[in-house]
Amino acid sequence: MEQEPRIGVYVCHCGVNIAAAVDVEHVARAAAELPGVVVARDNTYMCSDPGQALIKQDIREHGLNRVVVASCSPRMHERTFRAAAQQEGVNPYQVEMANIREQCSWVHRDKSRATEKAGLLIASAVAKAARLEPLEQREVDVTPGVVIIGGGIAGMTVALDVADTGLPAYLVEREESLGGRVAELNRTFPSLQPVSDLLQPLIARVQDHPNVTVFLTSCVSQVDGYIGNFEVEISGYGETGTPAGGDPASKSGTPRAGLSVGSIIVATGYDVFDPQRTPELGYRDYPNVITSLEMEERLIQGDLTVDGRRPERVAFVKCVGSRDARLGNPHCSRVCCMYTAKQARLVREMLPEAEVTVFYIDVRAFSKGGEEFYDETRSQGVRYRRANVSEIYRKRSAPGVDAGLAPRAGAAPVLLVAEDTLLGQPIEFEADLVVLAVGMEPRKNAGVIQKLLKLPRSADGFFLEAHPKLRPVDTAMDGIFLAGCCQGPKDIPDTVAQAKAAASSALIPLIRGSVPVESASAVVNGELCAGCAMCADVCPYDAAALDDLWGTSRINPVLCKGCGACAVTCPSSAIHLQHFTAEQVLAQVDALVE
Amino acid sequence: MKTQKLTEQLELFGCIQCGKCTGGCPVARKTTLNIRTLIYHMLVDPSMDVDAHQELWDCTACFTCVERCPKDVEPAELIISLRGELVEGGRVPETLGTALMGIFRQGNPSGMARQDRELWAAGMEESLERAKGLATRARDASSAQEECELLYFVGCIPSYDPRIQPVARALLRTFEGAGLHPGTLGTRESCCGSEVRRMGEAGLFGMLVEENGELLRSVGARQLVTTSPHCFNTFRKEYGLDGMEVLHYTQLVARLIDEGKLTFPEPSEARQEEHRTVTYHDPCFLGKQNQIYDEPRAILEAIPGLKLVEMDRRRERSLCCEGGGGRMWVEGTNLQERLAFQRVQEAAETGADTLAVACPFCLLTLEDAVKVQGLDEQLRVMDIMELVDACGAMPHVER
Amino acid sequence: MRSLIPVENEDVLSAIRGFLSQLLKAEVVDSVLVPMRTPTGAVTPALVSDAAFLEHADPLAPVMGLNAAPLAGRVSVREPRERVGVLLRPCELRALRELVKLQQASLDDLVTIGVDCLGTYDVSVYSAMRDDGGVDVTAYLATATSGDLVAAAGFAFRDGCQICEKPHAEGANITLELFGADLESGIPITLPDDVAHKLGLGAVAADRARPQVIEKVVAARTESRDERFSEIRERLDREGVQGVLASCVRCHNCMTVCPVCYCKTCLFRSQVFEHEPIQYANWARRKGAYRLPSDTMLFHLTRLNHMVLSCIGCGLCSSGCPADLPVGAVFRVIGQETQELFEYEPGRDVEEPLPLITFKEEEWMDVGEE
Amino acid sequence: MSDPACEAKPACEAKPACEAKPAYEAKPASPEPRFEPKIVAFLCNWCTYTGADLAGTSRIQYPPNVRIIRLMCSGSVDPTYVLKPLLDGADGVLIGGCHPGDCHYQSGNYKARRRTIALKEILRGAGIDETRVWLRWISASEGQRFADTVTEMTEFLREKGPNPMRTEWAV
Repeated sequence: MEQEPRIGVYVCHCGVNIAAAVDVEHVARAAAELPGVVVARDNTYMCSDPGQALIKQDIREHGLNRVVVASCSPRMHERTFRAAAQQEGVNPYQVEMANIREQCSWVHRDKSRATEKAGLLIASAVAKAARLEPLEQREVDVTPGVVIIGGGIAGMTVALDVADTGLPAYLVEREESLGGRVAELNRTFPSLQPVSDLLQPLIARVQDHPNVTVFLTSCVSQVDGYIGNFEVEISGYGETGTPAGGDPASKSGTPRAGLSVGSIIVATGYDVFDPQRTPELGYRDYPNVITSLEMEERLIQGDLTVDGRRPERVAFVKCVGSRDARLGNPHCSRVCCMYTAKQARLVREMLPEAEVTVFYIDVRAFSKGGEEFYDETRSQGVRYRRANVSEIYRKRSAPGVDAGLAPRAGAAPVLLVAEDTLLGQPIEFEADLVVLAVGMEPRKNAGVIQKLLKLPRSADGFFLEAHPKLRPVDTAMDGIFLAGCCQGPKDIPDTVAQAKAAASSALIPLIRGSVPVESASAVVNGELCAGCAMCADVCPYDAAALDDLWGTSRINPVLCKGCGACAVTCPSSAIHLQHFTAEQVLAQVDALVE
Repeated sequence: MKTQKLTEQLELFGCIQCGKCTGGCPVARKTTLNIRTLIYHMLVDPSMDVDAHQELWDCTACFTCVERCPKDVEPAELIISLRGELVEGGRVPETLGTALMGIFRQGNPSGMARQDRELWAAGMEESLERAKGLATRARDASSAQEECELLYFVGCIPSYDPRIQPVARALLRTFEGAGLHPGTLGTRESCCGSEVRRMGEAGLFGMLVEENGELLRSVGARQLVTTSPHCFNTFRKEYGLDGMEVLHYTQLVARLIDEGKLTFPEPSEARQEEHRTVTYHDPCFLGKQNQIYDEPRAILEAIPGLKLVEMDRRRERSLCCEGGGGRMWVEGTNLQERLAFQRVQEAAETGADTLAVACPFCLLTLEDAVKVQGLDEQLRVMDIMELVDACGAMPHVER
Repeated sequence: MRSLIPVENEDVLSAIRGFLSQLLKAEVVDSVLVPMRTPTGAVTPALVSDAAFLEHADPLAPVMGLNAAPLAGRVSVREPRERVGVLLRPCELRALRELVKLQQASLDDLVTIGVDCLGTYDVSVYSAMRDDGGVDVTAYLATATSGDLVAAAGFAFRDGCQICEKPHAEGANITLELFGADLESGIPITLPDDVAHKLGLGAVAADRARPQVIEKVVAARTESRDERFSEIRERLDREGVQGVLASCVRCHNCMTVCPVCYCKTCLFRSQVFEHEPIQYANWARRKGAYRLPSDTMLFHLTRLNHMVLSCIGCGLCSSGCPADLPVGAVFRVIGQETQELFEYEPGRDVEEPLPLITFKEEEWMDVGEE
Repeated sequence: MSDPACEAKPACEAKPACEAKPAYEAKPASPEPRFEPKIVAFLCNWCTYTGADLAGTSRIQYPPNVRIIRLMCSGSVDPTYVLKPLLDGADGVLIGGCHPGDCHYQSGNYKARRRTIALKEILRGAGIDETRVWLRWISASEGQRFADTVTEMTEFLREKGPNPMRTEWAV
């Protein structure tokens, strides 16, 4: 049982991510001197195939029985390295990681101190690794089914993909109908297809699908459990008589259903920027200054008149509420350039005599067919002027504007004050109708979902994906995935693509039928147990109980989630939490205090 | 010229050349000043001839560009720095040099004698002596009988300009009537330096910050109230007066009204004058730069018999009167068009008979414009403080 | 019911022996755990099932070499087949209640017999007293009547007893109430009605003197306690616990004799603290010098962590310490402060949950949010 | 304002011109070697450890004085884990867990709270500086709070000076 530790240490450069702040070669050399270390190396990318091959080769050639990888957070690649070691017969639980990227190189600029810290973190990992014991990977059965939060185009796409595999999909929508933001749009870009043509069949399929259960005017009010076995409570949304003490932002009412599912998809969408936060643009002061979403509604109605008159000069103002640090929205909303082009074109079609001008900072027409659509828009006579409109006002003040600032009737033209940066001249541009191309923001109540599901959010306030490139639909929480604009601004094709990706990721554990669970459960040493049963008192899962025959504690490994509360409570140290034993932790402490 | 250094220091690399700054710049529409192209020059052309840019003196430091920049660049700070280059080389317009020397020598831009700084309080000597005594006593803890809770910083223009002096008197009278007893610094008060900094004279500004800061702190007042939004702005943001609440008088008066400490008699009781229609001009240093929009309006609305009407350009879109940033002492490159002319026309169009302001500079520029535009029969310009004083329930009414 | 055990010929000890013997004969209990005198004069607890052996019983012997609560636990826990009477001092009763919470004892089949405690001597002192001519039991019992709990001339009670402010028996099934009693005319007793009936004891009016005498005893002891506490507190603040307990030889006696230290094998006697030789060398290098035996501070701090909330203040740890360290006083000082924090009084009530296995969601809401 | 030329005359007259820095600009700190405290941090896997990772992905800088040990739950921090480093000379111990109500294991942080309060009271009682032990609730989304906490703790311990236990051989 007791094996002499033979440890291999692998220090990753992560390109320059680590190497820029940590002297990687130096710490690798120092690691070679640590007790139990047989070989220590550094490599550009340990997670790459050659990096993993290096570990495998060393296991074979040096008879390693423990592996320490000093690289990114174990949350990122522990699985990768465990799998690599396992392929060569090393128990995956005898792999330990030193987090020298997220918790060292990315947060410290002083290279000598970051290097010193990295060395200590590696010594700590080596000390723990030397004491690691092999564990058996355990699995539990998965409850089939997926809860999808949000019934917009992303949520519906996920629901259908899940349901088409024959598994139950539960679609939770807070509004009275499905469709989300897309239902508020007129036509798509670049195809100019009526939105209803693509949305209505989708909604019908969702509603008719035998495997989809739709909860309208509902929200998720409680979530327990883990990947494979979540318990989700669905409650009414926005009902009167919301119980006191609940989070007012969630507006959750009476419980409607308790669901057991294997995965959860968050598809809660976005909020539209409210241009009352850019008061210089006069929105709500003038009835002929409207948002792009209000424009969509007018396009659906087919009525562009202002106070009964057909506008002769129509202006579009882009980047309203986007790319703007002072508003806390540094991001580009990604759709405004294209929907503005689309709206400008539709205005040209509906009002051929009108002059249509788009004021822009940059034109970003990157989606498939986007640049071509932009070309076509210009060729149809839409004028593009490079100017970020600074102010909108009316030249002649109508007498007697009340202090109440009520929007005035009448449709006197407004003046757009800007600098045409290509002319290098300040301009005052008169327009009869102004469309503010408002951007996307995180949902104001995203904090409710954040708290409920324990999801981190990025600096822009949108939900944070597990990895920006490699795990774009995963979250920090296993079994919870992101789809659509709740993760960041997207157009419809990107939203649907991400929704389909999220659906397939969510289906992996469901189709596999089981998920690996915490192998690191708590174990009782009956010899030491005095039978005080304090472990049973503190166990939140009723996993610990006194054995009737022996009077000593026993921990049911299936129920145990490995929190370690029992181990701390036991004064006899008769219980140890596997993989986090006192011996291992104190060895780490010793290495760190050195 | 140390362009590279300035570019880094002011973090101009964040600029995306969108033009929102120049687009919103009130003087860009009438002179060749284009702050966006100046930034662009700094980014791409290290050899700028500052002397060729006399339009730098046109900036009013209204800071609309700073408030609106989507990338947190502070365009006006570049103008201030470039003015600094000119100041360093001694190449400043003569009138401006005189103002700076006045501040250096006498502590005020008009270069009037320091000992005359108390003349504003003519007829209120008793109040002034009490106020000075309060501020002085508070400095000497051992003999302090009364604590100086509130310090009133009068400011240069209200101290010396005969048109503005009544505003300061009205302020002191109103506070005393409401049971507040502010202390003042008397002749020890010096220019706050707000415009000194904005004219590019960083050295003199630093000196003023040090001297005034020490003097202000020595009084130990908990609140500091100013007549001018310019003094208010610099004390609030550029002095580091920790532990002292810096207030513009409109904030304090609005608070007094709100707390019921300041009440007005119904117009019938007070005077038989006809009802007035008032429009309010937001000073840049109070509104755009400090987001104080509501307090002045709350005061006007509390005065019985006053009807407040709004101009189209108000609050965040208020038009600069062109009196800030040293422009009181420099004409600028376009003498013909004045923003104040436009502004008083806009005020007149509302049908108001009174244009209310809350800034000494605005009062002077707009009143001047009313006369030049021949609107003096129709429109009078008054400081909010004067309106409060005239309509207030004070025991003694001036004029 | 309150009653009186008759005393003949002023022989209180015989009266108690007789009472215990009656408990056996009337089959109130199947056996009795009681201090007994050995042929060589030592005093040790024994489990007695034959009443004849009770002639050796000596529950009034003023010596305490161990706390009998764990023994009561041993004979009661996990499906006992017999009803056992256990004669315990107040500190033993408190320890027993803590052990019940820790599932190391069960009250189900125990009949607890509490006896007011007049103060006890360390074994060595008691031995010396015996050599010196024996203990004057009459004088000793007289202190119960008056409430002036003084030790025999030239001798001192155990450290723990001197600062014990809870020497009066409370909450037992049967209580022998010595404080304030005129023992020569009978021993006041509180007992269940059915037991009294079986023993043929009738009700007797309450003894008026006991509450006042207890009050007097508690006041005097509290005063000495506070004095001692402030002395220890001052030392702890000045020297730290590492200074106060610097001479620890790590014999683990304090842990062995502690009635609530219930682990089968103490962690500090396990392999965890048998370090590799190289480890000692490393530590010596790190600090320049390394105290041996090692981990003494960790031992005491860990024992404080595990047990201080349950410390019932019998002071046997101090009695057992070969280095004469004030372990018990340290535990009591820190214990009082920590117990107050959780409004917990060890040994008060078996229904009171141990502070560290329970929690409230809404408590110390500011902690962790700074 | 160190240059006397600046104080003497306004720069618009003064020649040669001096480079005056406004007084409101902070002066750079002196480069004296500072005491660098060692902090051992026990972070729960689900909240604070992930929060520390988020500080990393967000590139929020904080002092490198903290060395992190990952545990599954703040409720599994054994008092020994705190005592051992303190007695061995670490300058501070940080315990990081999920905010009340957010524990991945339902109630681990509530237990940790009681346990830590008891431990700190015992340390205080034993004459050992308990202010070197910090318990903080930091969620997975509070990268900034984690960085701020480490910065604050480092400054606090720097102010306090080295743990006397570091050189106390008799402990």
